[in-house]
Amino acid sequence: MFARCLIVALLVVATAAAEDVPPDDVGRSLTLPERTDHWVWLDEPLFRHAMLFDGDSGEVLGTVDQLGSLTGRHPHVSRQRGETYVMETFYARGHRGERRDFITIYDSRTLQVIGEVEIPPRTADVGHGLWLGAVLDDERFFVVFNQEPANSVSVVDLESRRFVGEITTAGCALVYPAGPRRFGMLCGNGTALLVELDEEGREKRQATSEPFFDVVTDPVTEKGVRDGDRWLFASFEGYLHAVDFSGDTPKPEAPWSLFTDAQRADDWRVGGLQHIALHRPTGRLFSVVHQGGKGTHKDAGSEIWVYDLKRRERIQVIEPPSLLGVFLRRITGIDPDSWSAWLLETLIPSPGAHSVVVTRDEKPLLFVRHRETGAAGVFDARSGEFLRYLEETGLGGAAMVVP
Amino acid sequence: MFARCLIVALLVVATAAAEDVPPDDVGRSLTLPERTDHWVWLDEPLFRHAMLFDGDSGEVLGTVDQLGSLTGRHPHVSRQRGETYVMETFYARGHRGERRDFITIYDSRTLQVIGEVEIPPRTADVGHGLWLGAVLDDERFFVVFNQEPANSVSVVDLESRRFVGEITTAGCALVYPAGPRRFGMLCGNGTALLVELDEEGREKRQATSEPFFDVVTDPVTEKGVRDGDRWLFASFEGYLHAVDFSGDTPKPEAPWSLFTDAQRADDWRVGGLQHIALHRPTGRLFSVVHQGGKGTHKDAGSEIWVYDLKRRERIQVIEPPSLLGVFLRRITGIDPDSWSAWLLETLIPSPGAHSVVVTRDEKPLLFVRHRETGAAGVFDARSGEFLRYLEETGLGGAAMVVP
Amino acid sequence: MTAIDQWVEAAARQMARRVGRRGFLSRLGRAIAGGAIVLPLLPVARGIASSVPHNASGRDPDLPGDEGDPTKCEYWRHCSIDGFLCSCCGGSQTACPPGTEMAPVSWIGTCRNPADGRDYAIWYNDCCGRGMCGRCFCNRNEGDRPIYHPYRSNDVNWCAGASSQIYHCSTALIIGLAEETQPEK
Amino acid sequence: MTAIDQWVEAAARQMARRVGRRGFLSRLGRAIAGGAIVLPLLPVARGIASSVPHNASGRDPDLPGDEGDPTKCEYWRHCSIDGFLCSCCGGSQTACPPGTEMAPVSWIGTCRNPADGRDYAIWYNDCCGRGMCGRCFCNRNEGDRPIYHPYRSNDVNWCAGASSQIYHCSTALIIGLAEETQPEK
Repeated sequence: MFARCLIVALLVVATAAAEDVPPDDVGRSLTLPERTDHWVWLDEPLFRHAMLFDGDSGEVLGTVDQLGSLTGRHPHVSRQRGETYVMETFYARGHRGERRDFITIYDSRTLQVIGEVEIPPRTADVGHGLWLGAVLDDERFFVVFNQEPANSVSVVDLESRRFVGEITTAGCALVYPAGPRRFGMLCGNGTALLVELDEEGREKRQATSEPFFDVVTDPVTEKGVRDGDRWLFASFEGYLHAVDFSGDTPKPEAPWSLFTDAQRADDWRVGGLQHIALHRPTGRLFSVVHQGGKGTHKDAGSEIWVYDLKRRERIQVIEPPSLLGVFLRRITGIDPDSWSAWLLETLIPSPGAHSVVVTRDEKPLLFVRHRETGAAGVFDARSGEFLRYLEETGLGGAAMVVP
Repeated sequence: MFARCLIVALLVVATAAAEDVPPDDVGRSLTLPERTDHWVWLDEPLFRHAMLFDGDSGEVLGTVDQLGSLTGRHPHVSRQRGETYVMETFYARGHRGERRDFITIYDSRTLQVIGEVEIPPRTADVGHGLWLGAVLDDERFFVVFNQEPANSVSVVDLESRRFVGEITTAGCALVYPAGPRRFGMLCGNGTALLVELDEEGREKRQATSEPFFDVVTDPVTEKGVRDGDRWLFASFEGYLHAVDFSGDTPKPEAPWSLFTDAQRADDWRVGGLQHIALHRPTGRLFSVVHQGGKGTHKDAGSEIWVYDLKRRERIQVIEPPSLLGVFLRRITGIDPDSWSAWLLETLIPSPGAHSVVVTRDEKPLLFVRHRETGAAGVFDARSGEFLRYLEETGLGGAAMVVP
Repeated sequence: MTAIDQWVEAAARQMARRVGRRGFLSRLGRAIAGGAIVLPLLPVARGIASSVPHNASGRDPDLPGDEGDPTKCEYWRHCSIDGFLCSCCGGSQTACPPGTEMAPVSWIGTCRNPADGRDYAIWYNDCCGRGMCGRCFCNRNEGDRPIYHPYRSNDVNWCAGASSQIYHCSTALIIGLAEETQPEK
Repeated sequence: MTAIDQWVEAAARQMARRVGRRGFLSRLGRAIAGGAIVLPLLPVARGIASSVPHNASGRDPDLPGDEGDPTKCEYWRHCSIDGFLCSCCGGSQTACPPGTEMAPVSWIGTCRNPADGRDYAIWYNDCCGRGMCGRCFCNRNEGDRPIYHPYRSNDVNWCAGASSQIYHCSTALIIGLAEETQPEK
């Protein structure tokens, strides 16, 4: 019977002469190229994975899976360890049976799974996927926000690859890294919480700030951006708060308005999903804005306003491209140069964008993304010039991470 | 602290007076209504489930999950037992780790999982999802086609809910039920295989037909339809074969041409996915056809030709509606009555349809479906009149099952 | 104590009976020890759900006046919903689709009923244990707050407490009249 | 025996060495006992894969002439492919994306290379162990046959033999010159 295999081969394959294309090697898998500053991970909740794009070429470099939650829990990266982490939830029978949660550890270069750490099966599952987990500053500990619905934080030691313990965090949510052994949280009473760990990753102390916002009348969104020891949070009504986590207790700073009175009268409003981004070297804040009433704080933005943080003023306006057009063009398979493609992109009104992230380097790229389609585009973050689309990003998703 | 719960309630809820809308009961789940003849299950490989639609109202009645395979393995139904079966594959870590396969058993009325039977982890995974499993005629045994890549068939006793055993099936694939203890298969040498089981579900005998088609020059597609003891298969070149499985060995009948010489000269060709359907009471065969060359046997059809099986002639032509238009309208959220919707449906050329199924009753419905979008429409199968779309069928999928 | 307080307390007691004193107290204890905001507990125990006959339209015939269409995002009860409408998934605005389980906790909205002009408190209970329904996606955020204010946050997967935390679709149940008016209307 | 026969035999021997005599023979034995058509076995053992540096373009610089763009469905090697092109997923037309594993069995096509006008036998090896890539879906069926003729069937999930049978994307490897011409061209 094994001879039959040879016969199969005989039927279709003749001897290869020297001048022909040589047979390919089989069984090869690529590794990632050298990391550049222009990479970005894009979550895709329907395909249940995150894809790594090169912002310069627009090409995909690789994928990690992410199963078991409502929407993506995006990858987290330790550059020092050369590892990438994904929080995952598995059920014994797909969507049923016993639940188990893990931190899955990937080699950042090969994207092979090289380890896992089991954690309590209460990892928070939140639509926006942001700040549900974090690698702390010296990349020794990984913290996971739990919501069951009682809140707590699980700590994982990345060096020994083991679960250290769980810290109860009174009415506070999310994890904002603020040092090698400290992270911040936002609380339901309008305060910020600082949690400090000891060298073993166990709770050392907690400290609560003065209340600095009103949860009902003008809450800050959870989509904060880090500025060194400080975290910046925008409020629903467009005030930028900062909290300094470097001291013994979190220190809120006086907020300032992202809108002039005239802009506010015109109903300009912050909002979207990952709706603010910070480029620290130039002190520029990117903010997704739209015109709308209260309750529209998750709507897509029609514009991206760029602020000089020092001068506290708007210095630029960027208009997102029509991300729906490129999405429809790809899923319908219409030729990009065709008359139909042009009509499609022209006819369908631009849906705006929900998310922005910016790379950390001196020639930064700005990535923008639309939640319902997952479509994304790339801008030169300095000039505001539109560079390219990231094509076929999937069918949905808004979160982006610069690794 | 429990008092806080009451305070929360106090903040938002006042006493309900008699004339107000009364509080709703909580924790209720519906059961399915009485089965009608116009139900259809639609596979959705991206959402990894199958949805039950009512063809008369166009409404969704329920969902069963289906995880772990390339594309849907659609539900199978035992009316007698009131049970619905789904072949599932689970990995210990989502897409990694140990693989285990099961037949998941649902109560057909509540769609609750009421049991499972573990089977060898080699269930075939095939893009089209058709005839990979079957309930045999008296609904005692369920058979599963395995491909690892060696072919075999697993037998499950639905009465005792246990795995009976595995039958090796020499170079033959798929399972076509043909009696309480018998099923057919198609083989790589152009023959059909009959497998008979004993009362315990163990292999009793196998019998092979004479070769009746050429696998290379004009193979029959796997998308057969059952006509009592016979199965009908269309060949790539448009000849309708029948195999009678009621005797000791499968008996192929002489094929007849679905196309006239003129039609064949005009490149008319059968094809799609679930591309033929049979309404037994009227002896009508529905066949998805298009114009195209060799190698286009999975392309969408531009028309559905209706044949009178007795007279062996075409009696009607049905044109599928533009399934891409309705798909795009729903995913873009455009108002169906708007100018944009009209333009969209008009501008985008109709992509045709890949699949057809017909209900078994005296007032049959014909369901048509487009593979890349999953979009579906409903016709009166007698008059050929288009009745409605099945809206939001998902984002892909072609297989349909009338339970 | 108002009627609703008594109802909430009775609900908690009923739930305690169903899941057994130990299970209930340990869950409650965890919530209290965690210092979290304790969420309203519905009288639904883990894995126990009543099955009711299917009502094809998804409409509640007992409701007075013209409530509108519960399969539409614009339907009044959906003012703070985020997810797939169970009315489009084989359930209704008040009941889960066949085979799914209503979670015992939820977030709360306040929406104005156009039929009687009154504001009602709405519980958006998720139906769980089967993958995303995928139909009638609806996201309205009137009154929605960030997840540190969880019982007002529609971004949370509210399948906590169900036997599986896999999200399928969302319902919109009336708790009673609201004292506050619909926010951000 | 032709050179390719020797190569296939050598490949089988090499594989046997890698997975150990017992494992290999048991797999081969199962295939033979099953009476199935034995599929060409590539010299890749379960879970063993070589990692090679990334070649960003996905193009093979050693190929003569203008081969075209392997990220396009129209690319010549894709004449019988059905799936997501690995060239669009972080791999290339001959190598799997990072972290995925090439399955040791595959289906076969025969495609004409426009660069030299010759017909080549192509192995469409699937890359496995991660969910669907979702990019550059391509379905061409020139020479495709139903699944009872498996080594010519692109509808089969060809992740059999890999450590996980979850399908990610498809490659298109040259085996050598084909004796038959590209069918159904």
